[in-house]
Amino acid sequence: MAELTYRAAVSRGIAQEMRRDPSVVFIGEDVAGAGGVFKTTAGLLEEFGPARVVDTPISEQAILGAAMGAAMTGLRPIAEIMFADFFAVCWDIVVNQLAKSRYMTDGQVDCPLVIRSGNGGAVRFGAQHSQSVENWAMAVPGIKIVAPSSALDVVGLMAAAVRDPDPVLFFEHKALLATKQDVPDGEIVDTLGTARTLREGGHCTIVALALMVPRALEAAERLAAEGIEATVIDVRSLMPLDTNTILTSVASTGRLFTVEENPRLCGWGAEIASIVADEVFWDLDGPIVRITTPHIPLPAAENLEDLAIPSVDRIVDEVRRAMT
Amino acid sequence: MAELTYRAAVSRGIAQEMRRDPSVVFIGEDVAGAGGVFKTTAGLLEEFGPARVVDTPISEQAILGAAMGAAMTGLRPIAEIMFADFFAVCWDIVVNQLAKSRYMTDGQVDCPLVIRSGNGGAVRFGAQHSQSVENWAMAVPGIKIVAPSSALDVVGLMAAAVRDPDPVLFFEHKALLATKQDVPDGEIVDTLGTARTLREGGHCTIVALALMVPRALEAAERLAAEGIEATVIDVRSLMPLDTNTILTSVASTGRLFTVEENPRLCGWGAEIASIVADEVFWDLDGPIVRITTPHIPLPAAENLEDLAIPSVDRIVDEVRRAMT
Amino acid sequence: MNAVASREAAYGQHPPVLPEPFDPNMDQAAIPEDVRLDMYRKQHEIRQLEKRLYDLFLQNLVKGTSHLAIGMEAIGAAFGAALRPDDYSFATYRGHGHTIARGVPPEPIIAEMLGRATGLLGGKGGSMHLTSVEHGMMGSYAIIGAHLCIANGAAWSAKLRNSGQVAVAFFGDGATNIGAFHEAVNYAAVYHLPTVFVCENNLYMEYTSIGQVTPVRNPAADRSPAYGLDATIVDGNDADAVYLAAVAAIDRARDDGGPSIIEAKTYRHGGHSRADPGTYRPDDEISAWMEHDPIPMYHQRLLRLGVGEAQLTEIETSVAAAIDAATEAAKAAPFPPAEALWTNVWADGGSQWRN
Amino acid sequence: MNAVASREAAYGQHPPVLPEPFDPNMDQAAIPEDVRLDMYRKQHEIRQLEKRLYDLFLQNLVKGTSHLAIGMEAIGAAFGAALRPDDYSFATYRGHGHTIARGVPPEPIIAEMLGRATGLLGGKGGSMHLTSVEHGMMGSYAIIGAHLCIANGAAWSAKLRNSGQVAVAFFGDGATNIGAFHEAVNYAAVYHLPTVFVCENNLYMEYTSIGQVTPVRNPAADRSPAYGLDATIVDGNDADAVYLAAVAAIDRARDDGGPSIIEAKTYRHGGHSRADPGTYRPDDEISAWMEHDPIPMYHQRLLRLGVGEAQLTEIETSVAAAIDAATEAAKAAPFPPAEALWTNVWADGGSQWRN
Ligand SMILES: Cc1ncc(C[n+]2csc(CCOP(=O)(O)OP(=O)(O)O)c2C)c(N)n1
Ligand SMILES: Cc1ncc(C[n+]2csc(CCOP(=O)(O)OP(=O)(O)O)c2C)c(N)n1
Ligand SMILES: [Mg+2]
Ligand SMILES: [Mg+2]
Repeated sequence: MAELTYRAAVSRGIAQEMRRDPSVVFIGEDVAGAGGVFKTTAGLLEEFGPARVVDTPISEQAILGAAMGAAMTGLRPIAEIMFADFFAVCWDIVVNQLAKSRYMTDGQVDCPLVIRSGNGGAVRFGAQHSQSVENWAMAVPGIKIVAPSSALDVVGLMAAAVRDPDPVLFFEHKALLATKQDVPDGEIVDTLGTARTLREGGHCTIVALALMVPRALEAAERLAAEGIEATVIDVRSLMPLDTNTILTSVASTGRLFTVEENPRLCGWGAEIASIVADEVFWDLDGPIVRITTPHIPLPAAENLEDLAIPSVDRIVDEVRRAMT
Repeated sequence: MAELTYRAAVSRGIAQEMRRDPSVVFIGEDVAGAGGVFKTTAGLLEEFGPARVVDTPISEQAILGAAMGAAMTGLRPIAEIMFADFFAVCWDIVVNQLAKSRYMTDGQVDCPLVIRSGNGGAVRFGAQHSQSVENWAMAVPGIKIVAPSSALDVVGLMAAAVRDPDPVLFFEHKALLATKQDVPDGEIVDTLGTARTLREGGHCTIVALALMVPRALEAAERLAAEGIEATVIDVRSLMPLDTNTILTSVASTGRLFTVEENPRLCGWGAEIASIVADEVFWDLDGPIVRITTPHIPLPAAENLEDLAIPSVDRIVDEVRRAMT
Repeated sequence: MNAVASREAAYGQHPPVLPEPFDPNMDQAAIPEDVRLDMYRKQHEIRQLEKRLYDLFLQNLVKGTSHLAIGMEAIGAAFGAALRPDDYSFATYRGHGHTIARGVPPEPIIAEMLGRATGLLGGKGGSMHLTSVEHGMMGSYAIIGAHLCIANGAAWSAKLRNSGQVAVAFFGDGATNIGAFHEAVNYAAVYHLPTVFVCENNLYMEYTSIGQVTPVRNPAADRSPAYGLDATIVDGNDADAVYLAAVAAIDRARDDGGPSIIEAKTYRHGGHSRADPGTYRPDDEISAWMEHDPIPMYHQRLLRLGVGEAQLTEIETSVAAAIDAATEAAKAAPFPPAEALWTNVWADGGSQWRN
Repeated sequence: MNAVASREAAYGQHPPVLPEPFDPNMDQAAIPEDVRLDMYRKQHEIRQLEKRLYDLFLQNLVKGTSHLAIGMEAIGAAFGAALRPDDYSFATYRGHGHTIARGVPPEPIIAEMLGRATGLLGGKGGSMHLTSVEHGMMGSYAIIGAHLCIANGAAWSAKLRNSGQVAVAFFGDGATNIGAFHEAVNYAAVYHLPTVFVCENNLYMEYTSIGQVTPVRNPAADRSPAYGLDATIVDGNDADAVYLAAVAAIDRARDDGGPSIIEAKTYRHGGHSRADPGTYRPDDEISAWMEHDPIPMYHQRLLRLGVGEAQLTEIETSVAAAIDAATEAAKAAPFPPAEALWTNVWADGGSQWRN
């Protein structure tokens, strides 16, 4: 048991899998010699050498294409897209190639790979380096998606992602990199497609992801002090989606709140809201409320960005308003 | 008044605007000499000449970049992305540049342009040439989105899109190109952000877009014969979204059905469902039901594709099942 | 290829590009007779298959779109003969020929075009995505550029696995203007990958002549200095010329000599796709290229080299018989069952996205 | 630039790249004294501004990231002097210098870095997106490649409007490996656009030496044949050399002579961004480039050309005073009001997405 940062958990998870399986290789921009611009991959080059840990040119399409072709032919690559915003320059490989090749070939093509990326805001990087794009991917059948909120989940879900036979997008939240957690020693392997209930409360269900998870938890504590007991669920995996955990909770609490960092429209919370409004409609005791970043690009100025992304205060206010 | 195909309506709408405003220019692959691979732009080169109607190399990023830079500096370009699936090779220009430049510069940058694209399936083109990607765009603040379902709307919304001072994505449905409609002579200018109620019925509200509109209408007629009277709304514009029309209707009928061609997750219908489940929750008399393509890539074989995309039969069945 | 300047008046930016005469020295090329006969057979297999697909389309049995390579058969045939069975091929939507050239039988190809359950892809992929991993045919890709990057991945994996395998990526002249082309060739050069980039320059990107939208005369070859690579330009309608270039590039790649670019000049006899009559092409350009047809030329060469007419006729007729049989079998096959809609999104065989 | 082979042993794939000596003939270049003094001032404006930004960052007043161009000032200064007021500049996230070089005053730049309401972008864009349309500074773009394509659009519009305007796009060595670079330069060549592509080759893409990930020695210049263009390579630390190349390329573009590529060799004194100490660079490479500093060199040249020390000191001190005043004003400015969050998503000034 040692205290681990979310940042260090990334390289621990990757190293765990690279030690286990020689077919795991890792490529990206400035990931080897420099250990990554977020220092999430420090030490991998030193341990696994330049054949398995590779610095690439600024060529995102070539990077993901190389990862895909290698995955089709016996390797299990991990590729880094430095900032999730950059998926826009290589989106074709993700949504048109990786996501569809198995189906189009009726199962002939395997793409066991992981694409890691620094996702999300609250770091004052401005509109082109702060987006939460997990819902871009959720709209496309054929790719799995995880977005861990803690160091422990980073290690375990990284292992699960690398071992999964399908392409997995692994979203690391930039604003969580410095957070710490006690993580057990030894091998850790988690399961994709499983949400985690972090807090039990009978009055309402709050569903959150990544950076929104600690904020939702803190909000729940404050709401409890006011007599509103919330269940808080960390979705963790958007594809596959653990609808059981969510539906069961909402069926018992009767109220659903989603806390989403993405700009509002077509966020993952919209999908969950629509599932709930269909499947447990008769259990609902009131409106479904989504707490999201407004539908605007993210501003750079600290005070403005803090107003944009759902804060603990805003979560508390919106839940209180809706529950009373 | 003359009968016009959806296909011919595209060039009519563009020509109407190019005659009115010399700053309107049009670029794309095989759009000039060949009149477009769908023949939607036939005759434009002949009327407006090679300076204003330009065939480009296969360089989608360069095409949209050129359109953006020209829009920033006094022109009103229309650019074609042949198949909407190809947005994935130039998505950066759309979501990170066009959508954000005005906000990031606090209003300094204007991008009055239109990007037209052949969207949707039911034409046996397979998974990489059949996607409905309007919801990819809906997830990104800063771009307007229209998807007409009729020849008349194509002309009027094209004019509105070209005259709009913001970037507009204009989705033309490939399976509607051959459909015909009587369209008045003379200038036609419609309004972005307005849905249209095509049928009034008191029992439920069916919201549809593009190819799903005629199918929803036919389904409504068949349901009427069974005693289920549906209001059918053509959303037409996803950004801005005419929530008034939708909320008012659902508040009175008490039931909402969305009919979406996109694979289910994070479709535009999910967003509408979440708005309805929040804002008119107390008016709902039953679950919100989304009728969508399953969350799979589209198969090429005719019989499989027909099973995938919502059909009139399926709409009738799902509404009947939910209403009785 | 010599642009006929005098025609500029008539054709503006778009003068006819006429083929060079076939190189007589190719008769003497040191290519074993069995290889030549194999390439002759493969060219016939490709052409007869594609002619059949066109007939089926006219009978409205082929839905959607399809892109034929009639006139371009020599390239696929030559690479089919030059590649090792475990090498990797990556093709575009114009990939029927490259698929059959790797040894895939015609029946599942025709069945796929007809949307049948027995199709190479169970009917789920269609004309633009022919793939047969067991034959090293790693896919046909319909969005321009991506597969060049993906081919690098197969080459990289072969290099790491020390398997000696090579990855070949076929693409068109028009594809050289897209960003992924630049990223892919550059990436292959940086890592010295065993990737062979083969440009099938048929002079047109869909309906637009390549010269109109490209600032260099040889869209692939003239880009090679940008990556520190040499390029080879060959007559893509002469199977022997393509074969020699293919063997050289494949051997180099196998010996860790890095990537190559080959630009093969060729021409499609028909339009870009089934929807296109190809009327934008000048008549004398079409007629000159029709005379520069790879198959009759190769037939003559084999006769010159002493192969008997009877043997060549036998090849031609046995291919015809095989295509006929394959067509009948494909037509008799059932359409995919409804359950097929739900299979093979994921490696577990299913399409479940929730519990 | 001469790669020092003997060092390969020590530095592996990453030998130090040392600067060529300044070209003594540049003293004789026919550049008016007022232009030279303007370039001297601009270089000081850029450096003193960026040093101030660095201090403010150390005081934790600048949030987020920032990319300084200290050591690279000559390029921005020379283009600032060579461009017509109505020409268009497109820069990267490393764009502070190019912004001030177009005449944007320092106060709104500093205020933007401090996230103030008086910032050039109202605090909404931040360090990586400096833009001042009224000064022809059409934006700083933080995702590599896009702005090269966008610059073509401004050039195309200028050409259609017969305005004689030129678009200049600045980018780094690392950017030459991305697809959008290929599409943009190719597109400009096809349409003969008045776009000037300026590669600021500072030898590194972030933390990786460009030689390690690029198959040609001159990442921009060696790509030019792929587009039928000639390229110019200049000492990017000699403002006069850059100025002469800039004027030549800009004049050509203005006279409908088409696009150009200029590769300017330079070096950043600091790391890639505020987070980076730049330790991956060999010491002798750093020290050699520190001695090849554009500003003292230019100071000496002006003295040789007879400009008085006093005049140069006056320029330096007046710039310092302006930066001080701007800093104080920026620090005193308010943070953006909450309402600013909701403005300027759309042309109507608002952010409404529904009725
Ligand atoms: C990214 C992308 N843009 C556009 C298209 C549409 N398209 C399909 S084939 C084609 C022409 C390709 O020309 P070329 O590369 O010469 O190949 P050919 O068809 O001649 O074999 C185009 C533009 C596409 N499939 N993908
Ligand atoms: C598409 C994309 N990929 C990666 C990055 C991350 N990134 C920012 S700057 C940089 C290095 C750029 O190097 P170069 O082009 O030489 O410019 P320099 O920073 O040296 O001025 C990288 C990789 C990015 N911003 N955009
Ligand atoms: Mg071609
Ligand atoms: Mg650099």
